[in-house]
Amino acid sequence: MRLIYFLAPRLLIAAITMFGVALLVFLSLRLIPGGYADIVLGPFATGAARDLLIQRYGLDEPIFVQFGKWLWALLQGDFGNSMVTNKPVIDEFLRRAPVTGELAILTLLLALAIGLPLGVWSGLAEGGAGGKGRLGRLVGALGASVPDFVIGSAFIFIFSKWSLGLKVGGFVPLDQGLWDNLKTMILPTVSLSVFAIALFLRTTRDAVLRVMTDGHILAAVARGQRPRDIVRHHVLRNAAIPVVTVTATYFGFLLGGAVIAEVLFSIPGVGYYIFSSLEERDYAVVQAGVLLAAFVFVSLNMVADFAYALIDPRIGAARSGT
Amino acid sequence: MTDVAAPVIAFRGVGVTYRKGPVWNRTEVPAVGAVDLEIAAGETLGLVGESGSGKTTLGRVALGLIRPSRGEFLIEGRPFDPAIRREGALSVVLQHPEWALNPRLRCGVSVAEPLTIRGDLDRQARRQRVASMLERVGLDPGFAERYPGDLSGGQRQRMAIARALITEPRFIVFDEAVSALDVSVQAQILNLIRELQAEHRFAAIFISHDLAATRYISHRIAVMLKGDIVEVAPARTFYDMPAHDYSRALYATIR
Amino acid sequence: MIALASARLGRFFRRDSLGLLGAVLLLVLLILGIFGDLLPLGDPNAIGAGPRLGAPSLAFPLGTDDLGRSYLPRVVEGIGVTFLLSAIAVIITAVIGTLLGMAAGYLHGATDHLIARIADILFAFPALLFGLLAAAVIGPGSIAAIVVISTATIPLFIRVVRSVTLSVAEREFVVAAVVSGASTWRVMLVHLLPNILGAAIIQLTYALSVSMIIESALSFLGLGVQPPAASLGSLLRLGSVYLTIAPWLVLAPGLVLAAAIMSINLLGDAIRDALDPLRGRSLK
Amino acid sequence: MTAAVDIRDFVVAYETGGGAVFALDGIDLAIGAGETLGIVGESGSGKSTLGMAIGRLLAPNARIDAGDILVAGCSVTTSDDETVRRLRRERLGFVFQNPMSALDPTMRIGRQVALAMEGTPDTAAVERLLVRAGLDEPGRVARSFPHELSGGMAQRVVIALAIARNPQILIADEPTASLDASIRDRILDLLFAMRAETGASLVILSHDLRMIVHRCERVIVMYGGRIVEMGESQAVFGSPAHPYTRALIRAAAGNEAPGEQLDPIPGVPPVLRAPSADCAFAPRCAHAAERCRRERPAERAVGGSRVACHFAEEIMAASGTAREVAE
Repeated sequence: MRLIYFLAPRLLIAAITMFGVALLVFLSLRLIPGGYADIVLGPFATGAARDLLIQRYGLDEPIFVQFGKWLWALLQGDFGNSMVTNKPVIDEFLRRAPVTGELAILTLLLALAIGLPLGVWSGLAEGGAGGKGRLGRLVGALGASVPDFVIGSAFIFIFSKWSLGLKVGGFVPLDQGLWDNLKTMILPTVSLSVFAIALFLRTTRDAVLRVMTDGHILAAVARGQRPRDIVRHHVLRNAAIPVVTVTATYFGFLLGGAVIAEVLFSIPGVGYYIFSSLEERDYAVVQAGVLLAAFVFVSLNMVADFAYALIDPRIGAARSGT
Repeated sequence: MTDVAAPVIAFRGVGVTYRKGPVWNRTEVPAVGAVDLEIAAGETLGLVGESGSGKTTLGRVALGLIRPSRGEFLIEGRPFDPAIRREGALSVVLQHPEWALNPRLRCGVSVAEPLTIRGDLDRQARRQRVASMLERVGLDPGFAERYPGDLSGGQRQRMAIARALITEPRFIVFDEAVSALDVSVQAQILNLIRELQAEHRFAAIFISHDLAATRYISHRIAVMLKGDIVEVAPARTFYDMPAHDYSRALYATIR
Repeated sequence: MIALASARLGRFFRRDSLGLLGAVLLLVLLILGIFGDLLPLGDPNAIGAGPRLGAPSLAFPLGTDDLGRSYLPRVVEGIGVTFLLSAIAVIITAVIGTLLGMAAGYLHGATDHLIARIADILFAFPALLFGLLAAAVIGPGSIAAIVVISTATIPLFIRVVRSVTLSVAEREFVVAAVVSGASTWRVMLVHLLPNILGAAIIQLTYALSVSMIIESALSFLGLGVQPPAASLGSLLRLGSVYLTIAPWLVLAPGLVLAAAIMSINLLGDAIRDALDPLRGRSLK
Repeated sequence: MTAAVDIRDFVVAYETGGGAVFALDGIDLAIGAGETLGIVGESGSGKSTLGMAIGRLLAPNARIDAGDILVAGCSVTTSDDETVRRLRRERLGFVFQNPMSALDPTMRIGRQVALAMEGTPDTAAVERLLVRAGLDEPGRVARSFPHELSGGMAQRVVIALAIARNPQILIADEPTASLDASIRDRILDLLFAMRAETGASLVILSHDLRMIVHRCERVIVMYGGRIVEMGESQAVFGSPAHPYTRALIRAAAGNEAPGEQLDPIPGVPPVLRAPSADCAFAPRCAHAAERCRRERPAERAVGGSRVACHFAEEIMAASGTAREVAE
């Protein structure tokens, strides 16, 4: 019952947010230099042909009617056709989604596997005496400072000079052999996850430090509970919420297509597709790509909200009176 | 000793109801039932009751921070409106000394704030007024240059009282004003409030869960239980046998 | 008021070597970035000054690029451009973010919901993808980069400032100000703003580091700073063409960029520990 | 019989941004087995530091400069972490001021209680302990989360957690300060009943002198990190021998007769930058003389109590006429 109280308004908020995103994207395309009409109709359409096309695409209707139709089509999964191939854009996205999905999941798992334990250790060490915790802070700061394309470039340089068994670029789909696929995915994953590890490390460290100042941790220590048990039973769960937030946010970013990693290592993912479409002025793809990424992002945040309510019973509980 | 002039403060059937819960099934929570009270100039009314009794809500109504759902709150016969605040007719002293003053401003500036807002005195006159008020509350005027961080809890609370008095208000709300202070310092502040009231003749409400302190400072005491006033009587009766059995049980705890 | 914070920071840096490292590194880079062209590092635009794609040597400490220009002065110039652009974007973010965050935190009700929804909408756009959209709409360039950076950093700024404002607004001195008739503007500027500056400054340093990453990513994709100007990101882009034969064209700007972001992260951590020390406790 | 807790010449200082602040300035105290001891002191007197030090639960920036604390003959300051941890588990029980912050907000009460008990207790054992703590709907309480309980109920759970392993020493730091007046007495009744039932020593830290005197056999008054007066409750309250104790009684609202003026203690509580070479109360003391500002008063026996004041005899004589305790 409590969850419904909490999630119902969240659902409404997510819908409003998506509506806002769609409106922003719709309007932005209207501001494209040279007029949206010319781009849709192509620069060569002139005179009568142009008027006919304007009629067919309904570009002369009032703007909010166009928006209504566009939105209605969107809701039915029709993201419009590519201006280059004139085929539904959504098909191409669905075809490429698994690739970006794989890269995102691999990166996230690697980042969680390394970032979380290091973050917890660094938070606990900083709590205790001695500077051990400062090492965690240094690693965190270092990792968050090297952009993925710098690491990526360095990898390409190293592995193309002495190809230590890893192929640079040339994506091998999963169904053509796991190991071959992984060989091409390792480099982009690692170059992406350096920043992610630092992000998770710092978030977890701060969350653990904040929990350690709570009264119930002191009470547990006063009861003589083993440090291991205190961490397992009390510290991890109370520190979970900020970590869930950053996981959902960063995973949303990855699912939007890590443009640079895909471009650098020529991984045929969603990001690469949107970037190359921009160069061909295929704005329908750019528009659809941004909408899809935002939609994924908002739904992931919804999942995160749901997780908050599970982790912390206070969230969503009816507030007491005066 | 309280003259029978027109009451400074009057609650006429004041009631407050909070709306709670999500949009589709709003529940109504009555914080204050219906309160009728009057406070004359120079008189302190103690307001005691346990948490959830509605005493703080009533205090917030008196400060205009909450609009009553029912009834009317009058200052010198006039219903409350924001203009009254700018005249400096109203002020408040709250509980936590460490947050009583803006930590980023020098104490003198904070004490002068009500005057600055009223805007009828120039800087020099304000500075002079602050210096004399600091002395009046037992602080060295030099403290005006200090930051709140350098003062003790008792000193900060004295600053808060100086600020509350700087515009010669007609009415002051003390909401748990001494609860966070140590016993030895509490007595200093309670006596200070008594002296200042005798001199400035402001009407006051003294809200507190600390029955002993309230009994000492108040002329009359109203005992609140779940949003209603169960008894109003001179403070003296609370030294031996108050009428209402809830009051009696309450005061038995400090026998 | 500023004296109060800087005294504490000064005392702090003596103890926290990481913070000091960050501060010194940032200072060096800023000096290079701002006064680079005054320093005797060679003329960044002198084409053919040396061999094409020449390796780092005494004459050309960072080697030469594809047009034979000395790479050292170009990288130094790149530092300046990167910092300038990121700083402009972050200042915009800080001003808008602080005002909206304070308004949301203090005014509650419709204003709060409206601002929260605006933040949610902007937050939903992954930075780089929004960059592609912005490049399509207003064309690649510094303006697009600034818009993208601000859009990516404002939502978090609003959320941080809003949550701090919520807690400060409940403090006694704010209630007292309201009771003595202070106008909403006066409460926000005199009482709320000075007390949320600390959290805003911490968030500013993180926004600056995120902004430098986004700016260089956009420039790397050719959507940020356009030639002839060159930020570290654009140098990386131009250099990546010759990655295997002239790696210094990529590694030099890459390392300098990493050093710049690192200095800001370390400085941000140090400032945060100085203003909001999180001393945990040992579980022993 | 060996004392449950033996504290000898104990000194603790805190490292703060503005230099060291001394919280305890030489404490000598023996807490008897099964004794009810009240420690009264205002903020900054060092009573909480003393209470926490018994379990070596001091903040990270605390520094033990001198002296030692022996709990059941085992040194709390020098023993290794594991020994002290077992000490806390088996011998010590702590009750904190704010019950809400002493409970894990994300975990149901039943599970938290089970974790504190010996081995892996079943729900019946958990509910029995909750009933012992005076909670009449143990099943519902066990299933609920901390934020769903009232202040009084939450404090009862904290007390249950403290007595889960029948400790020999119960230490309660301002156990009722954040509760409403009516619940306060019932919680104190519970604490004293638990003590009687388990035979443990009970140490209550509080700023409320009247409550302590009313309930504890022995009382200690602390000021400026030192014990200024220690003795049998009625004696200390009836005829206080230290000027601070006497001033505290006269300053506290509630003791006064109707219309009588309270007698506040002037000045502000001290902040010790170094071990005091004089009497810390001298600046606020009505009886202070030159000697008090030069010579640190030693603790000595005066009329059944132990007092740290050069003029204890004169104070006791003068205070003989102090108000009788209205029983």
